[in-house]
Amino acid sequence: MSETKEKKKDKKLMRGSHVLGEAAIRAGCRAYFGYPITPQNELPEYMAEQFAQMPDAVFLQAESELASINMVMGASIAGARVMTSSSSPGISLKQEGISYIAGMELPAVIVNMMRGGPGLGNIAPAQGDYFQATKGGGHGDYRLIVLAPAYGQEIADMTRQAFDLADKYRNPVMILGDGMLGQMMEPVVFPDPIDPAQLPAKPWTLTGCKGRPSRIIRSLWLDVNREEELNWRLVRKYEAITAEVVDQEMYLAEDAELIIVAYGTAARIAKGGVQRARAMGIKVGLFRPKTLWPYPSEPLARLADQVDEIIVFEMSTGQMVEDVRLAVEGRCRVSFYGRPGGVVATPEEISRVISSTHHRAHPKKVAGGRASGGSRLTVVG
Amino acid sequence: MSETKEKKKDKKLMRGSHVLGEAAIRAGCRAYFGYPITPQNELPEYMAEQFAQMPDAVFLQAESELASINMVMGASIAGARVMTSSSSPGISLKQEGISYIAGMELPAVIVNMMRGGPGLGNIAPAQGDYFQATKGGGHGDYRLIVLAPAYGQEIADMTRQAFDLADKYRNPVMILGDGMLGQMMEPVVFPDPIDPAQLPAKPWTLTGCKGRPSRIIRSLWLDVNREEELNWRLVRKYEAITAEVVDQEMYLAEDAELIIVAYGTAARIAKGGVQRARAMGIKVGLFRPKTLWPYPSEPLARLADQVDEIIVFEMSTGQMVEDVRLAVEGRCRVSFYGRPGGVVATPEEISRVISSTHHRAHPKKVAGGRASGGSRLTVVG
Amino acid sequence: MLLKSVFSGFGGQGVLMMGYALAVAGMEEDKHVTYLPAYGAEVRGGTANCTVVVSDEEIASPIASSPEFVVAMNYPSMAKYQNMVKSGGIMFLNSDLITETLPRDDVKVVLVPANTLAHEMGNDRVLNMIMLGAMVRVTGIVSEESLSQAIETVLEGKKRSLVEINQKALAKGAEYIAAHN
Amino acid sequence: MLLKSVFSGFGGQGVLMMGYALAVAGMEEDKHVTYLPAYGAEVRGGTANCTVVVSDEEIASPIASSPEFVVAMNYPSMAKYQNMVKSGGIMFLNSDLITETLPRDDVKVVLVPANTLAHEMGNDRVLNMIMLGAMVRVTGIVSEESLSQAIETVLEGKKRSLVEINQKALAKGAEYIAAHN
Amino acid sequence: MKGKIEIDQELCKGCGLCIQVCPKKQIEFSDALNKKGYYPASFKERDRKTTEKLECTGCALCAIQCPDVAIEVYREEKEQSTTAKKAAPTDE
Amino acid sequence: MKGKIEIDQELCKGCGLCIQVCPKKQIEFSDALNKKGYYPASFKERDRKTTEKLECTGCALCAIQCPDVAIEVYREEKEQSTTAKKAAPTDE
Amino acid sequence: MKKVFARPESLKLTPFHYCPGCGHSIIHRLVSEVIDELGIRERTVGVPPAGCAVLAYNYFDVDMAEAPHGRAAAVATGIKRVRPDLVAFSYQGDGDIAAIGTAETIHAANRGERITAIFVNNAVYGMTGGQMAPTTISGQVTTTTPLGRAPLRDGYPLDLSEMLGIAAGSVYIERTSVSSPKWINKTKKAIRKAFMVQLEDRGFSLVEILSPCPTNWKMTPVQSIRWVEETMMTIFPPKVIKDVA
Amino acid sequence: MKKVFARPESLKLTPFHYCPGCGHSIIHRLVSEVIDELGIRERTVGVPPAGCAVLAYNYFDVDMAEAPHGRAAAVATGIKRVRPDLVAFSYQGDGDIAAIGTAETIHAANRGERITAIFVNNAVYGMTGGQMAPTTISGQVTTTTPLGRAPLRDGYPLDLSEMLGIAAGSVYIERTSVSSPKWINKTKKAIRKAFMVQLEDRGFSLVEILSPCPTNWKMTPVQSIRWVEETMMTIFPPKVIKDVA
Ligand SMILES: Cc1ncc(C[n+]2csc(CCOP(=O)(O)OP(=O)(O)O)c2C)c(N)n1
Ligand SMILES: Cc1ncc(C[n+]2csc(CCOP(=O)(O)OP(=O)(O)O)c2C)c(N)n1
Ligand code: SF4
Ligand code: SF4
Ligand code: SF4
Ligand code: SF4
Repeated sequence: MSETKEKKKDKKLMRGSHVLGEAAIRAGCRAYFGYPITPQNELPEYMAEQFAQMPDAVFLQAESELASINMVMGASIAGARVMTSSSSPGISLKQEGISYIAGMELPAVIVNMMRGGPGLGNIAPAQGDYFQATKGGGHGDYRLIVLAPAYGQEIADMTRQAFDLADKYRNPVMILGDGMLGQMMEPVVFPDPIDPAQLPAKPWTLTGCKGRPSRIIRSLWLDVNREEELNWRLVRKYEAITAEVVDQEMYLAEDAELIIVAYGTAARIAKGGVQRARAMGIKVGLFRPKTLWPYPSEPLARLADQVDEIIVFEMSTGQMVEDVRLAVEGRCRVSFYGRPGGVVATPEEISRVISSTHHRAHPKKVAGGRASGGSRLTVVG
Repeated sequence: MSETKEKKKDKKLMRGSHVLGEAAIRAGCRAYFGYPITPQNELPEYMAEQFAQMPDAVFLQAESELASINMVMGASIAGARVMTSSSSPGISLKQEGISYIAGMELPAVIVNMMRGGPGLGNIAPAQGDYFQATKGGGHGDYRLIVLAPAYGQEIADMTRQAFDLADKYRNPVMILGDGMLGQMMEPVVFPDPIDPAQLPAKPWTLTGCKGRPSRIIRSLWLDVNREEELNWRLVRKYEAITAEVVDQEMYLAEDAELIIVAYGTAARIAKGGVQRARAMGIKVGLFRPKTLWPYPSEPLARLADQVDEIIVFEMSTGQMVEDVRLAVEGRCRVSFYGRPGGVVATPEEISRVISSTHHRAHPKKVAGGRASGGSRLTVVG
Repeated sequence: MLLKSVFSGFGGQGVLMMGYALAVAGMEEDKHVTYLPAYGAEVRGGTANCTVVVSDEEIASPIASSPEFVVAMNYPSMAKYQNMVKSGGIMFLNSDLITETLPRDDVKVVLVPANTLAHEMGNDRVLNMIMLGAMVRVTGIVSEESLSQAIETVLEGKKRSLVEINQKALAKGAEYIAAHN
Repeated sequence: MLLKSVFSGFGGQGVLMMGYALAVAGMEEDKHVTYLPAYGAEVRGGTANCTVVVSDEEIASPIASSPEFVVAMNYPSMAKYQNMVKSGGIMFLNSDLITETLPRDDVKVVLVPANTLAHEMGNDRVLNMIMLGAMVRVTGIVSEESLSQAIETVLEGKKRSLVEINQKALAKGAEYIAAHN
Repeated sequence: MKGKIEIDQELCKGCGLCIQVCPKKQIEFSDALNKKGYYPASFKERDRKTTEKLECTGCALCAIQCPDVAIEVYREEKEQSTTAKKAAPTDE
Repeated sequence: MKGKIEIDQELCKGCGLCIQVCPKKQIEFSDALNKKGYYPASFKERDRKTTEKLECTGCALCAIQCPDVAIEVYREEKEQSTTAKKAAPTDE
Repeated sequence: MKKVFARPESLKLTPFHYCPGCGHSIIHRLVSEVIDELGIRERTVGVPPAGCAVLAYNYFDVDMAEAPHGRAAAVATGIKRVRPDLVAFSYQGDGDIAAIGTAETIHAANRGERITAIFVNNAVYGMTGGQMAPTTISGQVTTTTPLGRAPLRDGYPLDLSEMLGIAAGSVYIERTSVSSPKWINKTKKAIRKAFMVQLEDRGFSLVEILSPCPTNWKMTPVQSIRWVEETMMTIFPPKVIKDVA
Repeated sequence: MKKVFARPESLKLTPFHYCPGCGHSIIHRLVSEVIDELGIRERTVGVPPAGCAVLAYNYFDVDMAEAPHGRAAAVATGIKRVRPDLVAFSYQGDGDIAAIGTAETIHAANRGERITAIFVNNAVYGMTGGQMAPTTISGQVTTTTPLGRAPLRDGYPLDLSEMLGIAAGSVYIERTSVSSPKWINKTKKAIRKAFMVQLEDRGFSLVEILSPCPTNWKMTPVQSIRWVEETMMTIFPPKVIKDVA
């Protein structure tokens, strides 16, 4: 994130939602369909404002999340770089459509600015939709590529990446953030804009059968063998994605005896906690998955051999911790600290968790003590 | 399942969907809201037929799955034992409502007769919705109790149990089956019917505030601390459920050197495979989770210490296998065999998988060889 | 003993009722039974078929990947199942609609002119019960009494005369076997 | 150096602009900055606040659990943050609306009669910039030139006169400090 | 005979709608099942009893009604009907 | 004065609708902020300039319009108005 | 002097969270007055929406069940079907009832569900900060129609009540306003009538109420009630849309 | 003799999977004929539904994109918005368009999307085996109304086209039938007009077509076309519901 003097001029202080919108436009996105929901309204509002000036761009506020995800399907079918965004309850409503889009192998970018839940919940930052995003909240075997930015600049970079990956793999990509990332302003430098007309042609789109046989984009496979074939083809694609796309940040991990794993907003707080703990002389590092699916299991497994314990910190009651345990598979102890429901933990709090973990003798099992405010630290593996 | 001569009279040859409907009615269910989708239409049709004769019972074919899950919410709020059913795409559409129902702590029974997916897919038996059911396809941290019957009689028994558990824990319960279980007829003996009027009163329902202060059933918790409190309360409830409800069948497991894990339809096929493999002298047993959430991790972990390898067989590309790996945590090798997309494997096929697993030397890693038809056996842990 | 039978034909030939009646008869003999119809694709058309397993012990899989017995009421059904029947098994063919010969010699074939026999009885629709009567006479999966009894359950609430004609059709099929095999 | 400031007040008192201007000034000095508004609950009403972090190094957490500086434009804001300010920190209070005294002695208090000063300038709405000018004069988080410069960015596209009155308000706040502290 | 029709025996599903709408009563069911198991319709050029030649006008009502597009219609070329579509009659 | 009103200063949000609808122009904004930060409405018994007593009729139009149910209305008991609700005027 | 106007019993003392000049709280009061007058407080269940009125359960002193955004008609249907002795009303904004909830509303009406819908039309999405609503009028500026609603791009304002009038099971549909004491009194009468339709077990009833949202219209409260009468009413004329005798 | 009636070019040779006497395939042919006649085969994209016509993509020789059940209007909107040069039509059953898809259809119409909807009303859910549809008429027996549709319990038949007539962005809405050659010819004209409305960039157009489902009505094909004319038409009278000049 070091900038040359030249780039300084381009540095803009923008809120995360606007960064995402601007980056999408620069990635050649010319179609947005969505439905309002806090805390992500600044994104559609940005798209509305920008697209109002761009005659060929489509901004449409749909009548619902359901309608919007299906409009995304249509726009993708017709070849557009297209995006929708929502927050937790609205993303739940999109699950059927997401399953279709994934099964039909259509590129699309879906933004989820998570909020406290379940149900209506609240609009504070939370991470309770991890399972939904990474395991597939819709029906059937499919996967989204899930990117988890933690910084304004990363929002810009990952948004570009999201559109590229979606097209490359013909797969929906989810950008998973929360209201804090969406509202927060940080200085950002944008990549140069892409002219959508210069993007590689997509030979599978439906644009009328002029000069070629008519095409079908379908989702029904009554013949179970063809459906199975599709499923295994998707698996092979997902394996390729896993090999190529996995990404993570490691911070002070080299000499760490203890690692804290966190993503997105939680990772920023955890980083603050790590800095404080380091100041106290504790050899702790941060492992921050930047891709939640595919999950950076291998680098994490390697770390597991090096450290005594991994603390997973999530703004939920514990979801990603399962992927950590799957990666670690007993190689070291895994404990969990969670603040669900929209509570934003402080770096001080995390440093306390780190130091208490570090200083305790290593008993086989620690009862799930509930810290004040209902947070909890449990040893889960 | 041994019956006395008396009970023989009560034995009925019924298709699984009708068994489920009849058992629901005998459990005191007097309200059903749903929307047609194959392969579960026989269930609403049974409810429509039966309730047509019962003046106080409510059958309503809603305009959509969305409407029906929200009608279920309303009926539960007003105190009814209530059920809805659907199949994969329809269940995806219910995810928002399910998250609300779980967060509002309302009892309800939700049936998912899974079909091949993703997308529209087909109507053949499949198990691609395991993650959705067990990890929460909706937003936020919540859990459904998920029951997976494999026999007609078990459909009857588990349906009764589903209503009881829902009321006891004020939590939605999902019965997870597929079209084969729904369509297949087997002899069934029903438990005696419950008179809904005799069910314990629910002191939290909304029935007008006569003689008491008015009540609120809400889902919004703007105060993040109260939302967090709710989340931890749910966690504690889930822990209690885990302690009390976990259930599994073990078949020929005592002396087994190899275990195959499967649920529902897949488990029946696997049982046939185990029988064939035993006939060939292979010491293989079946572990069949009857509750998918809570997952019977502890009994499985104990088995893992006894065996060389666990084969997970799913009619998907591999979902439950994660819960198996989480339970086993490296104690033994875990391999996976999947037939997604609605393909129904044969017992012969499974016995071949068992014997090839048994006879191979135990190399560290076996490449994911794809058997004919795209099925695959991979060592995943 | 665990016996798997598949019944297959055009929609309208009553193949589902065949399987259902057999399963009811098995149940009434206190055997373990499963009946599994191949539920229609979510689209229209196609043939109907079902699988019945009758066993002395708990039935693991209701799927008949290699059934002992196959009843084919038309040629597409024969074509579909001819390679699946277990070696040593039996294939029952409706010889009124099937003129082709079975390209296997490890499977016994029983030919029943079900349409003709039904027509003789003055009720074209009972061809299924004629076939079933023949099939049970040959295989002995259940007793003929249980089967006849099962018709009462299967047609519960229907007219007495309907029950009787179906029971007669079962007998007719059985007699046909006695006379021709 | 990593400094966290919280700005808080009624909606309409311009507290978000205060934070934004400070963040822009920080950015223009090539510092690392984050600006985090407490985005309104999904319901109406309530107070507004925001957090600005200015630092020489990458900023981990944009949350200010114990800010060095708090600007409170009304009493509820003071009440909310009085226990959170870091020991040794400074609390800036709008003395026109806050008459209460701070129940801590490890925190410095700077009183600014922002409403009165704004009224003197003939523009009631610039009370926020007066307060900000005072705050930056005391804390030196950014230079006053950068801050004045930042107003141009913040009010880009707005009328020149508006920019000027806001810049004057900054100066007025700074002068008030010079005169009274 | 001013017209005639050809019924594709394998496309036909024996629904009988053509028989119903033919103003000349010139279509009947055939006796033989087709491969799908239906008794298809067939064009009768002569009356069964009188063996008189019937008078198909090529009005195409049967083809218009046929759900399975199993019928092709031919007509003597008198009128100016250059495309098949234009020839399809309308009642208004 | 046939009527009078009481405005709850803390419930009032200073929207000014009561001021707008009062036919007697007998409500005004007060100068002091309330705890929520609004300038609430207050009932003026006398005209500021003339200091004449104003003639509130207790018509309750202000209360009917008030979004925050901040106004209670009192009226001289002449008519037969047993419940508060019956007394609320309708224009038809 | 005698108190002739006071807070109704069914309205709790809790101060409203609504913005100054908001119509929601007027409507809350009217519904409460009607519940009081009909004597049904102890058998009423209200179903508030997601929308600015999401906290309505804090104000109504009757049993209240929160519905997901747009699904109030379905939730109320569930309640009423299993407990026909209760009185069920939904309280919904225009986005809630006429955008995301379109299907649920139309089908509940068409089935003739014995429920009463209070439909607050403020031509904008209030809670989420002023986006276009289905009822936003052409040319109106919102945060998602920064240059004003352009029907060619954004669609036309939707007249849901008119459509509901066609629904076979709807019995009484009226559009009113809270822009003046006169209209407020009319609205109360309409609400009363709508509840009566339910009490008489006749079918679906709905009152659409034009209601100011000064905050998102960026007007003063006084300007906003004027805008209701001078502009909104030309697009959404108050009238009895359906009244089956 | 000259061939005066043959399969249109836009209809593939694939035999239909529909039941004997089903109206779907007649309608497929008509749509194909219109596409041929308008010369738009190479720039048309069809959006088939979930429903008996789910395999429509096997028949139409134009680009076809399958929509989730009920969402064809939204999918078609997505296509048309990003490629206004294409011709987009949806093909939907009554359950698809008037139950689960109610909101999407109404809002697409109200926005005046430049798409054409072919709405096949067969008064029943065909594909799923004969459950009640929104258009099932009162008293009609279906698998979920075993004693006949009872409006008090099951709701009334829904007249979606009438509601769409109210939508500000709809330009042309007509209800026809395929119950006789005369009606089939009228239907073709209506379909042609509906496509023309789109080609002229005027707004949303829809043709509702009463269509027999002998299988689920448990009738012979001949009985079923009679039932369309004698019974269905009394509830759903064929007519031009809206035609903006
Ligand atoms: C599924 C879902 N989508 C979106 C939202 C966000 N949301 C809450 S209220 C609302 C609409 C508010 O507008 P309206 O219904 O007109 O009510 P008002 O606030 O104007 O009274 C929206 C979009 C939500 N809570 N749930
Ligand atoms: C989300 C979802 N719900 C339900 C279904 C099952 N389903 C498929 S088609 C259909 C309705 C069929 O009726 P209709 O739309 O009237 O068309 P028809 O088959 O009668 O032509 C239903 C309920 C589905 N595929 N997806
Ligand atoms: S209308 Fe067509 S399908 Fe029906 S009988 Fe005549 S030719 Fe055959
Ligand atoms: S109408 Fe009510 S809230 Fe508004 S100013 Fe008057 S008393 Fe205050
Ligand atoms: S935003 Fe509008 S609708 Fe919401 S409370 Fe404020 S004035 Fe009322
Ligand atoms: S079920 Fe009905 S609509 Fe479907 S193909 Fe058969 S006749 Fe046609």
